[in-house]
Amino acid sequence: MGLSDPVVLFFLLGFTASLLKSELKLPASLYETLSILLLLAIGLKGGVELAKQASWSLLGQSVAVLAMGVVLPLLAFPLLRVFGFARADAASLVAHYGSVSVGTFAVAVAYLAAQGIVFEEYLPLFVVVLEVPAILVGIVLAKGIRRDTDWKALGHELFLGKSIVLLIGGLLIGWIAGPTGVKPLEPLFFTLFKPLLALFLLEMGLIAASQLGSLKRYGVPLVVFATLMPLVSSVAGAGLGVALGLSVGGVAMLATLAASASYIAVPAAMRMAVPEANPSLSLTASLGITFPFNIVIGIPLYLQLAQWLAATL
Amino acid sequence: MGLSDPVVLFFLLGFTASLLKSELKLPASLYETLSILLLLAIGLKGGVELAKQASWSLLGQSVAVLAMGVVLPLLAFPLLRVFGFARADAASLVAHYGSVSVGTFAVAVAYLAAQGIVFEEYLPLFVVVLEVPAILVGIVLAKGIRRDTDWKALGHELFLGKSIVLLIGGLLIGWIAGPTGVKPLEPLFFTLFKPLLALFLLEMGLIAASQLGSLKRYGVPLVVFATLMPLVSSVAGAGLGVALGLSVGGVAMLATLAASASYIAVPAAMRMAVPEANPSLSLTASLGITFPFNIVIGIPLYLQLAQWLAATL
Amino acid sequence: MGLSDPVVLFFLLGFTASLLKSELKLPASLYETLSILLLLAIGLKGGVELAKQASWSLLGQSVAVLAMGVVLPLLAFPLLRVFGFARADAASLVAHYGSVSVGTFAVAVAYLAAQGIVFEEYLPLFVVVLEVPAILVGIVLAKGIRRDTDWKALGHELFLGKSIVLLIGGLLIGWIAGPTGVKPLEPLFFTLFKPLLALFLLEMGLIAASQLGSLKRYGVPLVVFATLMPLVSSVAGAGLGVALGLSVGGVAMLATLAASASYIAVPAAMRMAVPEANPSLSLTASLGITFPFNIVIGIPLYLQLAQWLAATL
Amino acid sequence: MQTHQRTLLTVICEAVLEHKLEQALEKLGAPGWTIADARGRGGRGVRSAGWDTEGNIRVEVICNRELAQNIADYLHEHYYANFAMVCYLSAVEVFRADKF
Amino acid sequence: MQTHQRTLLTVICEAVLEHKLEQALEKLGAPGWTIADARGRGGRGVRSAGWDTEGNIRVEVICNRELAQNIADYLHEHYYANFAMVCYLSAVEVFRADKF
Amino acid sequence: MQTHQRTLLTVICEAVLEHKLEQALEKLGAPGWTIADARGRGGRGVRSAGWDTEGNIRVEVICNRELAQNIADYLHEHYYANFAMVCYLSAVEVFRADKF
Ligand SMILES: Nc1ncnc2c1ncn2[C@@H]1O[C@H](COP(=O)(O)O)[C@@H](O)[C@H]1O
Ligand SMILES: Nc1ncnc2c1ncn2[C@@H]1O[C@H](COP(=O)(O)O)[C@@H](O)[C@H]1O
Ligand SMILES: Nc1ncnc2c1ncn2[C@@H]1O[C@H](COP(=O)(O)O)[C@@H](O)[C@H]1O
Ligand code: NA
Ligand code: NA
Ligand code: NA
Repeated sequence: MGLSDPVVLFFLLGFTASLLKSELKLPASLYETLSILLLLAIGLKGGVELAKQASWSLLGQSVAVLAMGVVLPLLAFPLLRVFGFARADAASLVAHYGSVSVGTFAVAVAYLAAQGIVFEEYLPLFVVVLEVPAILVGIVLAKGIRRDTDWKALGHELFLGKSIVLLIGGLLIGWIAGPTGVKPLEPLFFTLFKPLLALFLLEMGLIAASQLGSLKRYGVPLVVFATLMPLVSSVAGAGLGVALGLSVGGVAMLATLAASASYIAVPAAMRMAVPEANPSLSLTASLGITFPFNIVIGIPLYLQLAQWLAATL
Repeated sequence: MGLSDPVVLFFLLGFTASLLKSELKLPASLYETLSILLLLAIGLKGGVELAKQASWSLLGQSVAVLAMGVVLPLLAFPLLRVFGFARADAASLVAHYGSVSVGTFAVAVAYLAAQGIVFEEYLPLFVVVLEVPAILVGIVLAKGIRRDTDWKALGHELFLGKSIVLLIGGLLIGWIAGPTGVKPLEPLFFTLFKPLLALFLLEMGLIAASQLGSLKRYGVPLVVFATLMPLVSSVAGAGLGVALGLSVGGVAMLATLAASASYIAVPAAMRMAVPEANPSLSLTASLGITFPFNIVIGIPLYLQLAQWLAATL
Repeated sequence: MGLSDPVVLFFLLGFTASLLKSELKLPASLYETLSILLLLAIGLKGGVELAKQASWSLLGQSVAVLAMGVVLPLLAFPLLRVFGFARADAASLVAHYGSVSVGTFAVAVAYLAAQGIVFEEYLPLFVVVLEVPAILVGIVLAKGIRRDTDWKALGHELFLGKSIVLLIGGLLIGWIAGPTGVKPLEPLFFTLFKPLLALFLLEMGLIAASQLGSLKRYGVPLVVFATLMPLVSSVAGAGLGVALGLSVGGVAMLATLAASASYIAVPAAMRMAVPEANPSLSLTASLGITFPFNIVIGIPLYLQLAQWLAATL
Repeated sequence: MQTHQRTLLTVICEAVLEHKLEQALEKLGAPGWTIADARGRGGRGVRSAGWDTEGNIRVEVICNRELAQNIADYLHEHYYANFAMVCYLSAVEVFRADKF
Repeated sequence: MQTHQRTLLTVICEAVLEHKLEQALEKLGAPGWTIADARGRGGRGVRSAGWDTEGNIRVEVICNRELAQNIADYLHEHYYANFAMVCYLSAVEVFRADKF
Repeated sequence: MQTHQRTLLTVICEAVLEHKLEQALEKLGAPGWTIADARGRGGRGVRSAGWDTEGNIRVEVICNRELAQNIADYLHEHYYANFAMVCYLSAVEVFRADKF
């Protein structure tokens, strides 16, 4: 279990403090700073790896991962409609779950490192690849391919949003500067990665618990969706990982990516593109349920799944 | 003298800049971030130690320290009344001085480290123990045990305030994760402890000097109290330390804790619980006089006291 | 070329993101924090060196550097007037260019370190020396030595502004604490110097590009000035460096200092002292053109100049 | 769209009161409120927002005249003696009568 | 100095609308505007500014009565259904008639 | 509680003027003031608060009509030519006549 890892403990501290209505609060700019640093760190790490081994096979893998980011939301949407969610709300939910959570990815990185399990270092590339497609799927599901959608503004929103720019920017910098160029940056982006992640999770705990307030408004169907969807997606992710020939660590990471739900890029994009969707519904699910679930229970589970697959196949 | 230690120099830089009316200002969120990091660092350090040696004797020591936190304000209160302070103001003042200043504790940690003097690593526990009791004493002194005090709200305020949650949270995380679990967090919380403390003291210098403006309004009695009280308390703290069988470093630390006056948790709590007390009076004393006094003169003095006691007894 | 150094890449990332109208934004307090850390780091480094080798010859060098800070603006002013700039605008521009940019200095520090080229460690002293004189020259050029200038308020503004206080404060702390005293501060101020600089440049890129919007309003003369002035100044700086007997690295640094234009201290001072000058004009020049020019093209050029001078003379 | 007369109550007070004020507004039936951070100077000295508990907040409540009076009375009674605080009323026109 | 009657339109809405609002104000011909960050509670729940997209902004536009009405109508039509938003008008006196 | 008519002077201007403004308000006898950070656009361009000296402040002074006029006149005379600045007046009701 990951429960005794200090980063998870920081999350639980924030979560508990918020449930107890403590007045503990992190300055908004600290949270922003931490998320900028995590995004850059993940991008840089991936970029350094690309500098070592960019290849056609990697491009092929990326296309396959991208396809997963399109297919999963398409499958989940009709199910949500059956469960009675409004069209816009269902579309918004699947956009959140088809995309990824960088925070969850970072916790998985720290978890595997603590377990001494390596994974393909280029996996941050897949974070980038998975970020956007589900949002597009969600918008089309909500509105159809309508003429009155301002696709230009939307494309701008999607590809020039904060997280994508930092991830891709970090990737490119890591790629161009290469391992030796990035070396002097390591004290901040690599050595301090875990403690900064711990602080980030403290804030995430505070926020996640504050989302629970709206939980009873949405009831059981949302809780079911927010715990089943990551489990199902993780199996899809793990399957794809095995099919792509990833290592055990790589399979666990791809399962985690698939299981994670966005709470930064997607909410902002959907708010503008599909304003009739209830933003609080998706955020409650992804931030209030799925994020804690993945951090505390999911990630260790996905690793076991990967190990079991490796042992079985 | 500690005067040439760089953290003290940072304090003096801020103090001087503020006296000269420089426009130097640290962003509010930096100050908040630094205080969060210091609180967590101190908590973590204590928690790791608890993981190694939690014991019944430690519990006994904690009770003794707690008793000191109750007795000192009770003794100081009548004295202040004699000096002409209003009931509410006197009560608020003794609450500030019976509680502790985490910033002062951190400077003492850095000072002893620079001198190569060790102390019982579980001392952060006493920071936690001393934080709250004096506030309760202060409230009772101000209002009596009145029916209209909302003790529930008050308890909430006291035990779920920012500093207590971070200190106890850090303690618990350190305790659960243990020395190896906390290791990856060290680059932030331990390696950067002193430079972050230096920045923190830069801001404290700016704030402390800005409190001096209201000094002439309150005059000599306040200055006398704010320098004598820490001296007297330090002797009590040192005495208790010797009685508990602490090392020289431990005695110096307990003397420092006793001598220090709160300027974060207590002002906020007293503002709500005893609003008729003048908040500026207590803050001028604890932040404008006692904090600089302890940082620059007190801590080296308390160490000498501890060394003298060790040599004498 | 410095183009593949990661800190320059961070600058280009910010610059590009801003040109593409990405919504990437760093929290204002992060930028403030970073500039505080850079100023302190540069001051501390210089101060530690002063502790080792303060001397009369150093004082003589400082006076010569100060003279350069007075003479360069005086020479540039009539030229700008000929080119049709209003009196106040021309005065404000030369004040910006006669003073220095700490960000540019920091990039040069990182660039020389990456090239393995050493320089006289006391060069931060010249940053301090060059900061103020050009502002005074600019004010006198704008207003004459008029009776109604509030020189007292002005002196206060100049010598107690944020950057000067942090630079001088850092210098003094480094000087007093000396190499061993400063050692525990190194993890923040020295080890993290380059990654923090990278973040700082990310923000500078965002800001620099946002200045370009006003470029077309001011047209070609401003662009010409903002690229020629640093080149001419760098030759003057390099010449002085050679005359003072500095090493190749020292000559390159002094050339960089001469070539750099202030965008922090001077804008603030000129806004109050010469409010009739258009603040956007100077900022567009120094921040939108000269800063990127120096970072990307200038610094490598100034090093080559220094190497060529060393080989030739 | 047609407009309707309402009263805007503005309260400027110590930031430390934010939570209590919200509870009071809820209790007294305010239809909503808006809060922003501020600093200032008044009869009770400079409040520079430079230090934790030292800032002000500026609270706005749009409601009917009577409720605005009630809230102001309540605040004066409970907080005016011990806290830095200023209240004032002004006339505004809103677009949805049912909302305020 | 002489004063002139104008109308002050105040809009309190989700921070995420800032950019769109500015575009609308520009399009509709507002002579200027002022924006500040805020938080609050209204018919559409608490907006605590604690999380990225969760804050409010408070926008002020000084202009003539007709334009203020136009802007308010435009905002109601485009955003009121799906976004937390409140608009109100008040009477102000300005010093430069040509500026507003 | 009874209310009394006063004037609210609101000034929106460059943040760099804060200190000077406070000195002027003190000199002219303002009974108090409230300041908040803001951003905006006006005749002198966009002021986005993205860069050090680039933000606005929003200053409010409650006082009698005459003093409000005086302050506005003073500000126009001293700062209007060279700084981004807007002033306006509105009518408010206060609760303590002696305070303002
Ligand atoms: N005349 C005034 N005009 C505007 N704001 C005021 C005025 N007087 C007081 N304030 C604000 O109200 C707060 C509390 O006022 P006081 O209780 O008088 O100290 C001050 O810190 C100011 O922010
Ligand atoms: N009666 C009110 N008085 C002041 N502000 C309000 C009021 N009602 C709503 N607001 C503000 O307008 C925002 C949006 O309101 P709503 O659309 O009703 O949720 C809220 O978050 C508040 O900041
Ligand atoms: N019509 C207006 N309505 C509201 N605020 C305005 C208006 N015009 C200007 N402002 C504000 O006043 C500041 C200075 O205005 P200006 O001097 O016209 O550039 C702007 O940056 C805005 O924040
Ligand atoms: Na996913
Ligand atoms: Na104490
Ligand atoms: Na220069």
